[in-house]
Amino acid sequence: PMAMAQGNPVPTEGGDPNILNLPEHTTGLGQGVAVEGYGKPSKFEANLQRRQSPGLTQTTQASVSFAPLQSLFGIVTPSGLHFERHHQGWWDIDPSKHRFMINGMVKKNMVFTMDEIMRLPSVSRFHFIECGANTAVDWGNVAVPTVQYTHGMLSCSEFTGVPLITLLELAGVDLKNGKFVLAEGGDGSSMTRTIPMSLITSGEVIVAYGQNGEMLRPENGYPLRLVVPGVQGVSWVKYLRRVEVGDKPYASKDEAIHYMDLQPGGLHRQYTNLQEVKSVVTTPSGGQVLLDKGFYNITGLAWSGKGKIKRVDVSTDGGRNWRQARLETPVLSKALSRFNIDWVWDGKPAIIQSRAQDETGHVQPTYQQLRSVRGTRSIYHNNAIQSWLVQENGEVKNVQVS
Amino acid sequence: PMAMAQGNPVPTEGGDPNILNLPEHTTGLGQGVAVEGYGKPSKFEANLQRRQSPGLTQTTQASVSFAPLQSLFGIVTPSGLHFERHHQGWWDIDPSKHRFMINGMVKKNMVFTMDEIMRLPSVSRFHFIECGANTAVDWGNVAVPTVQYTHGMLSCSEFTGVPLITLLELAGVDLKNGKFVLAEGGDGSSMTRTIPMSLITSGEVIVAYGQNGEMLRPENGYPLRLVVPGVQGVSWVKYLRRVEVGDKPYASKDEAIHYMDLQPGGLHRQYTNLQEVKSVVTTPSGGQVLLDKGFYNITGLAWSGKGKIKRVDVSTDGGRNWRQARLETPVLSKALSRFNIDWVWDGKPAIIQSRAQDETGHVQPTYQQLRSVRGTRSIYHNNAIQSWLVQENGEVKNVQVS
Amino acid sequence: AQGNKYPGVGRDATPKEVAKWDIDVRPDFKGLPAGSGSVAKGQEVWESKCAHCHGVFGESGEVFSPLIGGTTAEDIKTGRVANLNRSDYPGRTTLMKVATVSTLWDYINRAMPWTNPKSLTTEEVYSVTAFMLNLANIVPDNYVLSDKNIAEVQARMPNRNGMTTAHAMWPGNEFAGVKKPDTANKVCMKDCTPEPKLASFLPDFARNAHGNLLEQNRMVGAQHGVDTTKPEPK
Amino acid sequence: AQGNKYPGVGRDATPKEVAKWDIDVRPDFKGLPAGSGSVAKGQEVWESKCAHCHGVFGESGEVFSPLIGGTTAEDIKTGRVANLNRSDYPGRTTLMKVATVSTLWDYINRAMPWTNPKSLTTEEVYSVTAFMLNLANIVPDNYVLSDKNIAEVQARMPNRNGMTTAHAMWPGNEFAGVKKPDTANKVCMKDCTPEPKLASFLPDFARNAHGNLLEQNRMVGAQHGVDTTKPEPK
Ligand code: HEC
Ligand code: HEC
Ligand SMILES: [Ca+2]
Ligand SMILES: [Ca+2]
Ligand SMILES: [Ca+2]
Ligand SMILES: [Ca+2]
Ligand SMILES: [Ca+2]
Ligand SMILES: [Ca+2]
Ligand SMILES: [Co+2]
Ligand SMILES: [Co+2]
Repeated sequence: PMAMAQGNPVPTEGGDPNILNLPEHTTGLGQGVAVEGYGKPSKFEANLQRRQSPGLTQTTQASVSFAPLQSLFGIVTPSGLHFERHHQGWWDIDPSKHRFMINGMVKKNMVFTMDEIMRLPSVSRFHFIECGANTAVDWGNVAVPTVQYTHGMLSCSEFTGVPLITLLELAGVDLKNGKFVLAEGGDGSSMTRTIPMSLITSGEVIVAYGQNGEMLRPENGYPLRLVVPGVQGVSWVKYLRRVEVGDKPYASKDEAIHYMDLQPGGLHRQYTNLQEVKSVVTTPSGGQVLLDKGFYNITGLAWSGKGKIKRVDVSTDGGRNWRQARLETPVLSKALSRFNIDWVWDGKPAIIQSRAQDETGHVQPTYQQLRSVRGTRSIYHNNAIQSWLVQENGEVKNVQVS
Repeated sequence: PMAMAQGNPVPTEGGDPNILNLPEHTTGLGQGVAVEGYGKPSKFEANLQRRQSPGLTQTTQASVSFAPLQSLFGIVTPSGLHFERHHQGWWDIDPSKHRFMINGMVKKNMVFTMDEIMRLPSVSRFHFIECGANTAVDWGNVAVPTVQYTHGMLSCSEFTGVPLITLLELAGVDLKNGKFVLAEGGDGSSMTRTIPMSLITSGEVIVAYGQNGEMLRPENGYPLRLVVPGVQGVSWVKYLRRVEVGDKPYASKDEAIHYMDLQPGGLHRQYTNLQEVKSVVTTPSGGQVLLDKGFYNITGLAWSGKGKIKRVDVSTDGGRNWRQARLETPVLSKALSRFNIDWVWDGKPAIIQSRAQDETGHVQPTYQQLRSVRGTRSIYHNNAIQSWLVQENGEVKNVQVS
Repeated sequence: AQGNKYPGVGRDATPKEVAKWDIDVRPDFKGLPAGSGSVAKGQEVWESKCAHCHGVFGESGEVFSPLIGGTTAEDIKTGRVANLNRSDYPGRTTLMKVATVSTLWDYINRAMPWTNPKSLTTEEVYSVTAFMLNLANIVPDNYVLSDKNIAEVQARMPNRNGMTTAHAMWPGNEFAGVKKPDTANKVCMKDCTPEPKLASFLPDFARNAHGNLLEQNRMVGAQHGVDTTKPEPK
Repeated sequence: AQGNKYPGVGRDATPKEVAKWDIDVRPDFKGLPAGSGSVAKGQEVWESKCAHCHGVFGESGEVFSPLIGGTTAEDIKTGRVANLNRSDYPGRTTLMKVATVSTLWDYINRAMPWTNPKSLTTEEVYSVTAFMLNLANIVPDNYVLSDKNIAEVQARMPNRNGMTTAHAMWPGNEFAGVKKPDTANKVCMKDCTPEPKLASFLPDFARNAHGNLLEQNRMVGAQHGVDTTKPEPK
């Protein structure tokens, strides 16, 4: 099984040719600065792409592409690999022509240019965004092979923008009666979602233009999107053109037909917006192969829509015994946290799991626990503990245990 | 002077045509997911480029390109806009052929593949990197117009890799006698720099492969570079091929001919590696124009090679009076911190400055204070307070005050 | 009042501007423009502008999941779609799920036809909505839907009683939800479960269904991607 | 000893491998290979492989700053380059700054010629180093530099006493540096200075010297870039 063992054998001929024969880059002159005014990854990184899951949707514009979590590090998602979810396709909008409107239960309806929004007091914060349908395909059974397809509707960025409450106060918002805010996009779908006023007054909801130091990417809502920390991605309305303050929720298409949770008995839970505590091991993970026995660093991501991650435990025996993982700093509220833990693989089958706990004390559930309340026919908000089987031949597979 | 006032006039014809005439992106179908497997910025962001400073160097391969700080947000530098500094050009190295060697005062000299390094316990941390020559051109007098050219040899990323001490311990390092580590690159210059063992044993120095979630960019040392938090960029050896443990410093070309600080009297300070506390306002900044009186958010960056930023104060009257700015979270050790502060511009001339203090209590100096010790002929380590003059016509200029 | 805090930033919206963009329709029909449309007219709209994607009877799954089907006369009485409780029922149509007729009106008005959103007249939206309701046997063939009678239609929506906000997953305090999360796993560290058994995994024939996984992992790293074009080495 | 902690990771380097990569030369000449080279041979190397970039006398500033010049016989005696203390002296050559001859040997050996690094033989490195030292009058025309006599040369380096580590900017405790930073600015908040005067700014003719700054700022934002192709509006 170890036929593919790692390429660092003790040399027989006096040494590794990669050392003894100096490569071109050691004996020549390289390329100049600003050859790429905006640089790109190495050509050897071409395997890292966001990808569609075959057969998941019938069109590409009402669809999703998944981030390659199996090959990512730390907590920042490279903007070029940020997952995508569009309902009516994406656009590259001229920001000088984009307008933002506030209306409804405010003293005065208002209009802003991008220039003006960018003059207001801004905040910069790291937050994860996860589609409510992330890990949906595995609600019932194992359906896809890799963490890209099981958990890849997940990304984390540093967002910069203006707290929505700043803009609402500028318009003279009626905080006594205004309990729900409708956010509306400027694309074809003009995505609409209801946002709780209590989350807005906390200052957490941001009208964002910046992402990872630069502007939002077109696929992620350039030039303006709502950032609703802890809440499923569909509420992070892209190409944001308008917010309306009201006294009742709006039951828009994506909160009255989708993004609802079907419970045993046939009732739907509506307005299930929160992304509860969750984690996943990203390496080793499904579709990978360990080339050798010996030492490995198990690493993964943990997050919670309710605040900071408090701890992550890792099991290599399918959940019988657990060890506490190291959390990388910073551990931020409603952001991804990166965990690492040592592991020596003895070459025998192993089932790797991670289990996160957030600062509210909530512990990520097993599939059994989750299904005992919500059944198996829900689509959204699957935050169950993920299992990866490491086989004797080194191959890692997506499995569920009982 | 306000002829160029901002484009949001109260409409006379019933409304803004950008609102009344629905744009194509509101009435059509957009592009599909994964059209770009690896996405890029909006075409409207083309002005953001890393750039050379005209006349600064005679070649492009022993040169520098500057990051466009005037248009960036938060603390993460987009990897495509990370500043560049090459001594013999950059390369895109095949990572499967790259090797890392440890020799010198260790029990056994060792060789590692990338596969193997990536199996070891890893850490992910945000750190700034600043070239020791950043702001060099302004040591004597104002020489360049914008913050891109004054401060743009500065970037901040989340780095992932293995603490160097882990690797050295694996090789059985002699910590009693080994006081200096030579780091050596694999490019044509095979850049060599002496690293203090005391910084390595602190666990802070990282043999890094990850940058902002993906691999290092070729321009930044793909597939392996040293990360030496708080220390000038030249020590962050790119294309890292070897470290050697020794009992004496190495006086390599870039620590015995350059990156030394010429003091009044003609003596050079050697091994001046630390980047001391520094800050700069990024907007408004030189080369920009304010289009209108009224409210503005002054924003900028602060950092220190000695730890966390404790506070940042901002003056709009050339340093007479100061107000404390808000620091965005997270505030991390040896990373950039983003600050923001409110300002209402009354249309009169104003001189904007920022002044940072780090957790050791050290306060960023004025030009007068710095020059009174180090004179005006040093090249490196200019951390003086920067002044931007906002003129009545709205133009912002790089100035120095007395 | 707060205007002075940020001088120079923003301006009042004009009534025309608000009218142009404020198109949302709420469950209580706030925002619904006056107007009407018949099932017959709706059929014309449907067949010329909708049917090629959604099917003549709203049954097509070729472009998106089916809109119509799975609801019964009994459901219209109870306001609960019985098929949602059948785990063997294949798929869930739009009409099985939606509780609020406003949702249909609002969404068709803002987003359909998919390639040409916001192109329908108010009458067309009323009528095509009426036609869809007719396909689902909620309104009769000769119905004319309008802002006057839409509340009556709401009272016949098959799944109108099918929603609950009694859960812990609304991130605010606006609904009388519950506070306690659904699950209460414990931080157990030792001998937490019996020997685990594999309950679900991908069948062998799906090995390469997502493309060659070797090409979906970095070429270096602690683990490489599995070459799924080859059978698994035993 | 620690090897067991990370089984399977890394292997011993072979002597050949270490020899190939361990090329650094320290100020105490640790790492310097045995060998020698004459000034005369060095001149040949210089003129065929170096002079077109650095100039026949190492004086060229066309590709990089000049290597040779600015040092005197007096400096060789004192070990301090006097011109470094003259603020009117134009530029600082390599030989004015470098204190350690090992630095030259090491760097030429690893990185020069620039387009063809690591192509020189050990003899070529000795000889071209000798030639450069001769250009700077540190060694006589008939000198043969070798691992045996290089310490004597070190004792004649013009700026050998020109370095200090007595500063607070080494981020470790390996040198007997100082702890206190150079400056001690205070967090003063009110009336800290007299009215500031402008002491330095860019001259008008440099307005467009870095290109049009309008095109170097985002097209939207609180501030836009100044159009530097036009004269400043008064
Ligand atoms: C070119 C294809 C196309 C045409 C034409 C089209 N639709 Fe759609 N329709 C879609 C797609 C795709 C979606 C799903 C969009 C999404 O995922 O947000 C959809 C969604 C819907 C929905 C919401 C269904 C749900 O469960 O979310 C309704 C209602 C609807 N269409 C009605 C109509 C009507 C009425 C027309 C004609 C006036 C029409 N459609 C024309 C493609 C089309
Ligand atoms: C094609 C141009 C070119 C050739 C040929 C060349 N050099 Fe250089 N040399 C450079 C450049 C450019 C630098 C600066 C590199 C840097 O910035 O790190 C340099 C730097 C140096 C330095 C260090 C100077 C300093 O102050 O940092 C020395 C010494 C040197 N060269 C010697 C030589 C010798 C000896 C040869 C021939 C054997 C040679 N060079 C051939 C371009 C050249
Ligand atoms: Ca979503
Ligand atoms: Ca540098
Ligand atoms: Ca204005
Ligand atoms: Ca409305
Ligand atoms: Ca091995
Ligand atoms: Ca050595
Ligand atoms: Co490999
Ligand atoms: Co503008």
